Amino acid sequence: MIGSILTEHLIDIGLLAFLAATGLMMLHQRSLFAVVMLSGIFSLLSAGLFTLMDAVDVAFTEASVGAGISTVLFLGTLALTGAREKRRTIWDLPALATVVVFGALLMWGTLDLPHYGDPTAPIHHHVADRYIEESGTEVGPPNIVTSVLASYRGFDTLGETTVIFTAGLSVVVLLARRRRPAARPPRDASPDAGAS
Amino acid sequence: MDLVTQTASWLALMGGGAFLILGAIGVLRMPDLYTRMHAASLVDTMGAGLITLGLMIQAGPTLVAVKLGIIFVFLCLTGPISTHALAGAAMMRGEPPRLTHDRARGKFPGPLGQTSPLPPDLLGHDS
Amino acid sequence: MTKAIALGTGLYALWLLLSGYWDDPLLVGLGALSAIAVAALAARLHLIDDEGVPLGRLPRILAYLPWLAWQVVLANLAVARAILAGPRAISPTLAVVPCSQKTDFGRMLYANSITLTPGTISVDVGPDAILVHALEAGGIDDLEAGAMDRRVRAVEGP
Amino acid sequence: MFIAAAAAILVGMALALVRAALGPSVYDRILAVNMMGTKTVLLIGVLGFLTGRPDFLDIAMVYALLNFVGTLAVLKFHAYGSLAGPRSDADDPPSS
Repeated sequence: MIGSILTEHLIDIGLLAFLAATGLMMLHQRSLFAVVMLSGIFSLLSAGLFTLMDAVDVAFTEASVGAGISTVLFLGTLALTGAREKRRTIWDLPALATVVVFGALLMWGTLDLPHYGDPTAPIHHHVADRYIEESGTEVGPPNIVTSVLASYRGFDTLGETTVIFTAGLSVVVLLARRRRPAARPPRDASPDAGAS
Repeated sequence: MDLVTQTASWLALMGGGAFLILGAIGVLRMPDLYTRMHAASLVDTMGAGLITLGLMIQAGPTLVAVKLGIIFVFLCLTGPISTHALAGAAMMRGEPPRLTHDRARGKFPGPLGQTSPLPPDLLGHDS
Repeated sequence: MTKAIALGTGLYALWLLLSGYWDDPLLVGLGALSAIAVAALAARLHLIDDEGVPLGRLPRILAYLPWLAWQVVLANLAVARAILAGPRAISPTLAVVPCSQKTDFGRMLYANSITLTPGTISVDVGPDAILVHALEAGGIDDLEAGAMDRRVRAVEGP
Repeated sequence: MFIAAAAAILVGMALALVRAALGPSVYDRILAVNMMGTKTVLLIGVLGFLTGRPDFLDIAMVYALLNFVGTLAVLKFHAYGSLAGPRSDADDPPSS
């Protein structure tokens, strides 16, 4: 048991290291197309992390939104704008300082959070007990997550599904073939847009 | 879980891991995009196949094993299509392969006909 | 009609396997309903033809798959050897390989079989030939020998 | 046993990341992302067994399909300069 917890930590650390490496690569890249590719990797890795934390539903959302729809949306944006980042070499020191200070504050804030998986954490005693004990009689379905999503948090879920539906619609709109008359013959292969 | 199935699943998982790493090494080591794609297909076929096989042996005759099988079938159906699309797109947008034997020179565009999206001068430059 | 029923049955079997609900009549019924709905929609969209539901070829496809799997294993070992031997040992080759299939389905199956086998990638597919990139020249020789072509032709049927 | 398999997948992921970083062309990066996707599918499967919750496989399945759709969308974009298929209109392609 201890061994398996240890390996989970090791895999966590590995995935987090990959995440950090991917983030640094994204900063370093000038080709925005490559950045979109790397952000796909980023969300693949973070979904792996969510799975490790037993947050299967979050991993599911990350899989469909992060790796699927947002990649497509980014690509649609690239199609409308440019695929290269403007070269900027100026170091904006106040901005850097702000980011570092706020990052440090946020990390300091996490020290007060209950430990991951702590059974005495407040979040596990606010409404969770009632969900676990009563949802079977109050709502019905044997799966507690279903009762929470579809009944206790029904309005929230309605909003969520609306957002996801809109996202799906926008993908359809983006992928749909534009019906325009051919104004001129298709151009020849233009130079590679992203080779860096 | 007796010794035989444990050994079999252990062998399958280890073999799958070995092919995964080999494929990844090949993707790092090979000289150009197309040869790297050959290496990457090791991961998609043997790597994924052996690992799902090992997990299926662990799961026994349950729905979990069926799901693993379905995942493998998905990978086998989609893998070649993305590989083919990647190779076609790379050729079309002018990244010529490095070849030692170009047996398509002169024959192309011929048999493939007008349906081909590839520009006819593509095979003129190999390095 | 037979094909629509086959599609619906196949979808329902997939639903049962993926959901794992066997005993609740409501859920099982809803699953059946959605399978029927999808099959009906597919029929209305004219998606049910020889390509979408290759029902008549299914036994021959199933008979072809073990052979293909064995070829994939052999090709894996060859490519693994090439990776270990290093980039100097390979001989990347591009060639136009003739294919004898008559239908789109047959060409699709042949091209995908070529790509699924490590060491060969079908880059472009024409009416009677396939542009293949191979890691080693021997891969092209094997394809030109025609064993896979003949087998796919047999799967295609008369 | 699962630990060794997970470790192998992680090593493969690291190597694929190196390829994504090196490039050099966009297609190499797409290849790396595609490989990463296959490995994530396998990793989620192995993790399910490692933590004793094989119902994670549903996510692995969604991933296997999404990876495919994503790769095709990316290639379509890169081949045609848009997601709308072969271009027949007067828009400009993304600047090179």
